[in-house]
Amino acid sequence: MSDTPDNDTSAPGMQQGESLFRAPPLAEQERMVEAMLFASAEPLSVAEMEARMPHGCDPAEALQLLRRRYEGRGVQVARVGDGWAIRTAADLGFLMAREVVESRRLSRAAIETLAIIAYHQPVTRAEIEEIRGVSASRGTVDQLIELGWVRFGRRRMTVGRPVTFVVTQGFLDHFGLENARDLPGLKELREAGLLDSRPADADAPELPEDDTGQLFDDPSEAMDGDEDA
Amino acid sequence: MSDTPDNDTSAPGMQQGESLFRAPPLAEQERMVEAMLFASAEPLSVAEMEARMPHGCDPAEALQLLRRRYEGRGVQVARVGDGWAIRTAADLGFLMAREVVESRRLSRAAIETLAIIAYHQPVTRAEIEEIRGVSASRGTVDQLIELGWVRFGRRRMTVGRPVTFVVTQGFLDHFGLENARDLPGLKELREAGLLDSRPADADAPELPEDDTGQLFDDPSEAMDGDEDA
Amino acid sequence: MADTPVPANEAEEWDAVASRRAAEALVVDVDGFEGPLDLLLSLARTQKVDLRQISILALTEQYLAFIEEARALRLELAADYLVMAAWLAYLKSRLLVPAEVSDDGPSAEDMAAHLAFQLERLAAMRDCAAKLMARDRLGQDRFVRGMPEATGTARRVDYTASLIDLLQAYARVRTRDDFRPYAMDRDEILTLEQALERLRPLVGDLAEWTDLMSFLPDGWTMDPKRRRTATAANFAAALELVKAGRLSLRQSETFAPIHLKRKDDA
Repeated sequence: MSDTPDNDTSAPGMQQGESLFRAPPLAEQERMVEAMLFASAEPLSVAEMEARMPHGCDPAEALQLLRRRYEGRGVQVARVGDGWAIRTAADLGFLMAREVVESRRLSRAAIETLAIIAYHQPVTRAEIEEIRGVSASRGTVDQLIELGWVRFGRRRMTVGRPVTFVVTQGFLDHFGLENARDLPGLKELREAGLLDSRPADADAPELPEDDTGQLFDDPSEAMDGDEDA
Repeated sequence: MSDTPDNDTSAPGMQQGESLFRAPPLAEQERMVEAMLFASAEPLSVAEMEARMPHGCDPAEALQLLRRRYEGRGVQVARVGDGWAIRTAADLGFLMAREVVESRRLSRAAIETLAIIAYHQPVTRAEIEEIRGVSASRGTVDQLIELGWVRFGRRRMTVGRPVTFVVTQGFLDHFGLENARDLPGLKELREAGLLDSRPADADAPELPEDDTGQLFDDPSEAMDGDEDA
Repeated sequence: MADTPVPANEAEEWDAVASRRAAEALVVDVDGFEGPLDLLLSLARTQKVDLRQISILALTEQYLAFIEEARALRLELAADYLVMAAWLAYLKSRLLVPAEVSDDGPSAEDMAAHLAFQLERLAAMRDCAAKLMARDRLGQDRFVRGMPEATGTARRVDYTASLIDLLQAYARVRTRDDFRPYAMDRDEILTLEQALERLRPLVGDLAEWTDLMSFLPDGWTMDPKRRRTATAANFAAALELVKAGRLSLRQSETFAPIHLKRKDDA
């Protein structure tokens, strides 16, 4: 790559005034091919690469160099149909196993339940239902547990000793939180514009936040403890 | 790390499975790291890589080798906060016209807010507003969170316990920073005192850390204790 | 609000024509300013000096003149511009009048210095923002792998949700009631009879002191209204049971938790 300077002499006009200038050195062309193959979402043909590169480049030759460079490496330059692509070396496929995931969005019921657990943990099923105003289907919490975002907490020491639910480290990791206590309160959500503001909303009494305090035995537990004083 | 083999020679009679085999040679580990980084669009942490590799591997060491190997090439091994990723060299961006992600144009307010969060993190909404001299418009921070550049940090341990904002690994990745300390001009700004809030703020009552512990105690746990006694 | 007319002596000190022209250019733009600090910073730049050497007094004049002009043109100014004008007018008067001895608050010089600091800090953040945006950005100058490898054997479904989804879901749930039309909800009240009926069979095996609050029925502990009525009903029911000689009550001090126990000698 030490020959990049050569290149620079011709650089100012490279993009536009193409044909006036010499083609970049082969090593530089190899870099280009490498970058293109890496970033492209599809295999690239030599013609496609040539069309993108400065005038006078010979991607076919650069490709041969690159191909040789990657011989025996963890990835290979491979022919795919008419084009070329970078692929994992066949013997290292076992490292990729976890890469295969299909993303699906959580249902509304699930995300609401998850939010309630995050904000009110440890929380019992009855409390979740009370807050949501709908009876939670057993499957919803189960799904969250299966996802590794929710786990059982201690049993609540009230009559019937109901199980409680809490969020997991996996939950915190997924949502980029250090601690569930760092989740913003309703007032902060509103200030951040995250609350759907229906007309009545702006003047709605700030009750809900204070009240979260009540949910916990100790008022200082409130997420927005400041208002309790 | 070259002493790992020594280590293993003394281990013929060790536990089971894995440890019977010595870790693959470093060159082989380098291939593995290479393959994993190529395969993933997201940065991978050393721990994630180690978890996928055979027992006894040291991806950190292999990463250093790999990073040197790719110096000056068309793609680079980049450090992104806690993670590592392969990204194309910035000077070859012109080849990738087709890959350009048309990002939503950020408002001036959003860009400024982002800079303030990056340089002052962890920072509260009130502090952002103080610096900009305007109440932050709704949706600004929200937009930055949605872009994956900003997340919630720990609550500030001052009166009111406001939520704070910090920048993410996605932010570092996007702007090509190894970590938040590499922000351009950060040191100069700090020396010029421009990252301080007003001097008076320095004596703002900071609640002792212990205090927070109290707040976060789980009441049901406390109750448990009582009952068990 | 502000002491309005541009005072004679200082105003002479800077070129009236040039400043007027600058002010006009700004007036046209008034919507483009993001608040008074932004406006002040723009005005400060017209002084063509390092922000550290800025004359706050001159800046104050500039700002007040700008506000005057905007008013003359009947431009609508947001309240915070006027608040700033009032504050600057006050600052100006303090800067012009020799310092009074008795004052407890920050001196005029401190206030001016802090304003200068704020301007410098805002300017610095603007520079940083520009530098940040000028970096080689992902998706524009640097690119990620276009074909992340997904050679699939073990296919796994990964449910995703963003933090924003989570926050919005919570806000939705918690504010649902705010929008409900008002109605008298009888089922929001736990009656003494209900509480008594529930409590009576439970106290029989109550050998240990137990917090009254732990007897709130499921579904009556979260919503504060329900919690309140359930607490009251339970307390009243407990008193009834004490009267009937089945229960003892204990409270260590005012507002401390109330504990119940089976009356052993019954």
